Amino acid sequence: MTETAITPEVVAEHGLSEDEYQIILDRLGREPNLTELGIFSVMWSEHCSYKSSRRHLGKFLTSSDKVIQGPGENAGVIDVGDGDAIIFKMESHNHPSYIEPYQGAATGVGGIMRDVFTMGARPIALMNALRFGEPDHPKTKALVSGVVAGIGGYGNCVGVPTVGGETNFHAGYNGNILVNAMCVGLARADNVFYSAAKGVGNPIFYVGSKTGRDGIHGATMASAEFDDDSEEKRPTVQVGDPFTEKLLIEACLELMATDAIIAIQDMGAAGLTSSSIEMADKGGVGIELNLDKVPQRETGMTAYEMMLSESQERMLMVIQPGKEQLAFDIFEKWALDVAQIGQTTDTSHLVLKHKRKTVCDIPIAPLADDAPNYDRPHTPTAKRDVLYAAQIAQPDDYNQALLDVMTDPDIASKRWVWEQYDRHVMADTVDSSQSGGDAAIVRIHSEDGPTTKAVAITTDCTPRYCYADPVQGGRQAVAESWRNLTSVGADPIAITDCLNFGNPERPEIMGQFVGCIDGMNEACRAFNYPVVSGNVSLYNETNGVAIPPTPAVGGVGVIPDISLLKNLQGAEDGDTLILIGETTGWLGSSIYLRAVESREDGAPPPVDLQAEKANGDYVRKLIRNRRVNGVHDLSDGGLAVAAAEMAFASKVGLSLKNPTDLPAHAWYFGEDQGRYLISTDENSINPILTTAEGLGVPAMVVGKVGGTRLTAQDAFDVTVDGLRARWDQWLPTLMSGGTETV
Amino acid sequence: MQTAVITFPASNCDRDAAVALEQITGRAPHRIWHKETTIPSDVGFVVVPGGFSYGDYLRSGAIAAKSPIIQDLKRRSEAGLPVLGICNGFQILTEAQMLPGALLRNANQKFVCRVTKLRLANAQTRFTKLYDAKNEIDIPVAHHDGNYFADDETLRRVEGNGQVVFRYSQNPNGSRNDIAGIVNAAGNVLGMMPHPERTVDQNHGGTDGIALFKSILGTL
Amino acid sequence: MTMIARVYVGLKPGVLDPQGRTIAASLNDLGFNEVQDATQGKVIELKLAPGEVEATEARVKEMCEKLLANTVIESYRIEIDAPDAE
Amino acid sequence: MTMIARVYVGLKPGVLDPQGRTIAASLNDLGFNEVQDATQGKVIELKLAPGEVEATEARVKEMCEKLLANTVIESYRIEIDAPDAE
Ligand SMILES: Nc1ncnc2c1ncn2[C@@H]1O[C@H](COP(=O)(O)OP(=O)(O)O)[C@@H](O)[C@H]1O
Ligand SMILES: [Mg+2]
Repeated sequence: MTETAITPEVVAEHGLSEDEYQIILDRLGREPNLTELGIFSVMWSEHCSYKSSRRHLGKFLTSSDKVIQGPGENAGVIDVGDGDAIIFKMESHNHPSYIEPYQGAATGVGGIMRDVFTMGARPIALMNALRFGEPDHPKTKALVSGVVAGIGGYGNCVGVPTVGGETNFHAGYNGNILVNAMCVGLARADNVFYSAAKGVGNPIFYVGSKTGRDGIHGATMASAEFDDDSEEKRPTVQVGDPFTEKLLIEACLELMATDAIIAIQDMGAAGLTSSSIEMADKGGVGIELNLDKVPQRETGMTAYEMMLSESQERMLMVIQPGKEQLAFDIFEKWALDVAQIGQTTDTSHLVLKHKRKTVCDIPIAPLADDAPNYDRPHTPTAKRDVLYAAQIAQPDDYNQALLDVMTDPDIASKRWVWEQYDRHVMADTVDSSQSGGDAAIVRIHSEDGPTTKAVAITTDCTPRYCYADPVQGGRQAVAESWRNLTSVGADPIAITDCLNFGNPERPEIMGQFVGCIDGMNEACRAFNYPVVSGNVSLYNETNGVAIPPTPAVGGVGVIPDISLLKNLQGAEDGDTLILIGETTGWLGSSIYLRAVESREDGAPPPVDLQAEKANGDYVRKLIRNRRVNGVHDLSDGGLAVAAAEMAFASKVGLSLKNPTDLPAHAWYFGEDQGRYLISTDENSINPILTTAEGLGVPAMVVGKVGGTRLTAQDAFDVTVDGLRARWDQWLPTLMSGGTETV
Repeated sequence: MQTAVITFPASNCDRDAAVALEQITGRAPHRIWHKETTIPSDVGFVVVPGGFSYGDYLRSGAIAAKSPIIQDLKRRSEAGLPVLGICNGFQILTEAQMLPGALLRNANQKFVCRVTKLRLANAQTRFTKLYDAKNEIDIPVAHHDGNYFADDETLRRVEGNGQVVFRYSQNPNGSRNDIAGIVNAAGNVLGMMPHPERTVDQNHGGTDGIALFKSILGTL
Repeated sequence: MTMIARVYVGLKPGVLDPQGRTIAASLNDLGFNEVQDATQGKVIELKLAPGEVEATEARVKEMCEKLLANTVIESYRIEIDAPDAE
Repeated sequence: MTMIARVYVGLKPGVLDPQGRTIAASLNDLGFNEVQDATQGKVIELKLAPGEVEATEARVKEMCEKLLANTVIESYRIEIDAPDAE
């Protein structure tokens, strides 16, 4: 390839500012060549350097007595006892999924799984948090079907159950959908693998798919002059190969059972560049690679292309000298491309050889140390007025109001989505989307067989709250995940997050970002519920219109004994319903307001973290003491929706009453936080109420279980089956225009 | 009673099958790698597990059906060795022509993971005799290509011989005659799309699969 | 008398084709060592109401852009059999 | 100089073709009412070590019988591009 002159245009096309380029010149003491410039540009990109978000992420609580590894590695690691560790992370694949929904979503799932098994864990569960535009937006249907098929197509093939998630629809995502995937893996606590390269002269192995010209940044491509035919040089969309991923998992876990691996790192964004530099930087060593050895899918690939390629299903590892053959044998058994492409050095430089020429020789430290770290201006979001129930007229037809809420796009059943996901493979799924449950539950199945413990997993975020008030919305996202884990009797342990926002160079967007982080962090500290991994996705906007702030939270908890498990399926005929938590009838920013009044205004419900914790700890205690039959937390749509979901899942009827003087719409549909609906038998009622009183936890009897109808005093009265059918058919009807068999 | 589970590249229900077999027989099954050429002689029952062997590339089960181990499995099954093909295993057995017909893409084109109610079309087989013919059983399906097809004449023969073992009460994939599982004419090879190995534990999908394993293992 | 349109859809050059790769590898395993590479594409055959060839071709092109091909990663080629051509 | 073999694999008549049916229906939904029917098949393109045409064709036929087509439901057609034919 003819050496490209590094003109200001080329620098700009690589997304580097003049100041950033000046730092490069100072550190190198010379002009970089195109390959070196490309390497700096990806390492200093928002995606790799977190230059807009780093200083704010630093505020998070990231440790507790259960945290083995917090943020900074490929995924977070927590101790779940008995020598087992759970490793998990969530990541976005928003833009690729908008361009090519199937492959974008599929490769998102593949990427997050690699982050987890890179650390020595067998992936045991997948979750997905999806945000689409308005249901009737011309693009929405195709995006939904492509994204869902892609997530299923990848996870189903690899054989990891997709057990839960969330799906929202809102005009704010018309031009920027969000596809956030989470993976949870199981490892032995004493056999976790890290990315820090060690030693000098240790062999570096490349394993997995061959390198092609996948996903090399369009603008940078355009800036480079090539001699070969340029048609071939078009940046290509990454295509996922779940078959190779599955082989990669089995091969890596097989090698990890030996002592052959010193360090290992998946090749994610900016593939070979970020993986080799992270390994070197963390280990304080240098790395020399011979690019001629890199398995290549296409002819005439340049050093620039190989270093920037984002071809999927590839891993980089430092192998224990003397163990090379063992590694080769295992990877060849699994029919994977494998090559020794270099070794660690003591130069603390990244040196690349290609066609007998040195094409890159740069010190590694500056790539990390000098990476930009901006304190972008941020203006706090203006507070909204509180909207009081009295200001909102009651509906003339409560049955219709209930129906409008139950068929709201965010409330309606997502069966159409999760039936395309294998939820049972690995045979450890205790509960999944199937029940509509608050958290998915997956048994811990360690090397010596199934245990009686389980992990509970949930993803949560209420973007309309975050938009109305980032701080309260941030608190709420963390609080709801903690509540969902609590609702199945789990001890919440830690979270991962995926922070999806607009353009951070706009102070109001940066204000949303900072506000959400502050709110999330307050909740994490209140619950001793640290952040152990995460991902930031910025610039989610089109023509200056940003998405609603969407800090998706992935929570993980542990259920010490599956036999103690409870969820919303347990309500029994004759049970009494008790509501835990205080109800003020908060309708601002509620689903009711949107579905019935077509309004989205009003301050969102505040989250009282102390009350949230007290109520949740009490509910968990009741579950552990076998005091309750059914439990469900209250979130979107309030008491009415929680009751309906419990009725559906438990296959029972429910009758609710309003023991307060709140107007019916506020009582049944208000979205006050920190609340749970529990069903219990006669003789537990008084013990539950009196203990609650002692603890200062609000608790009151709000109805009974029985019959076949869902009735509410002074409000609605419908058959459970009729309501279920409408709730169940909303999405199939949208997607197929017709009714699908259940 | 020694059992075995075959593993192909990207089989992914092999461990599930092994766990179920160990739970029921009290003995860990042999794990057989697809490159091996013979089924150990002490093996009395083989499961060809579910998954996405070779990524379902070309046709589900097609590439696995050509593996050395399947050629030996074919010989052994012709000599009477009982074999259970689950999901991708069923696809492999039809591709290997150990069972009649073929499994096409689901009629609605979508992967479906759903707990299906099954009717026992034949409760007399070696795989079903412990079931009560009157009862429906709940077993989950999870597949993209479960749409059973056989030409009219083959279908007549299969139905005539009572080779249809399970039928869906609500057909999730468009399969002919609601067929969910069939045996070969000799009755020692069963292929089914639903996953009985996922229903051997109350906490994990129920227990309706246990009788299937006990039926076949009991007759050995 | 109907018209037949045949649409050939394949991955664009440079796009990973895991399926093709796997097919080639298994053919080699089966002893067909002459196979150096394989790619897999689709042929969609459409039965169409009779029409004039250019117009039909234009319509089929529209079908490809709208549904039959994923032009982000796939390219396509159209063949029309006019009735008389049969 | 390599040889190219193109293998066209389609469902036999009488085998229901869910893909084809869906394609026809969706095209009609999109307003392409001239579409009366659609079928979907595969094209597998093989890059082969150069050889003499008849012999190559025989080998490819063997590949189809052994792997590329499931003759229970599918039929196939083979095309060979001899180098000179290019
Ligand atoms: N994209 C998805 N994938 C899998 N399951 C989903 C998805 N979207 C929603 N679900 C399931 O639907 C049910 C309801 O979701 P949601 O209303 O978000 O629950 P909650 O309000 O308790 O967080 C949950 O069981 C959830 O796992
Ligand atoms: Mg909930």
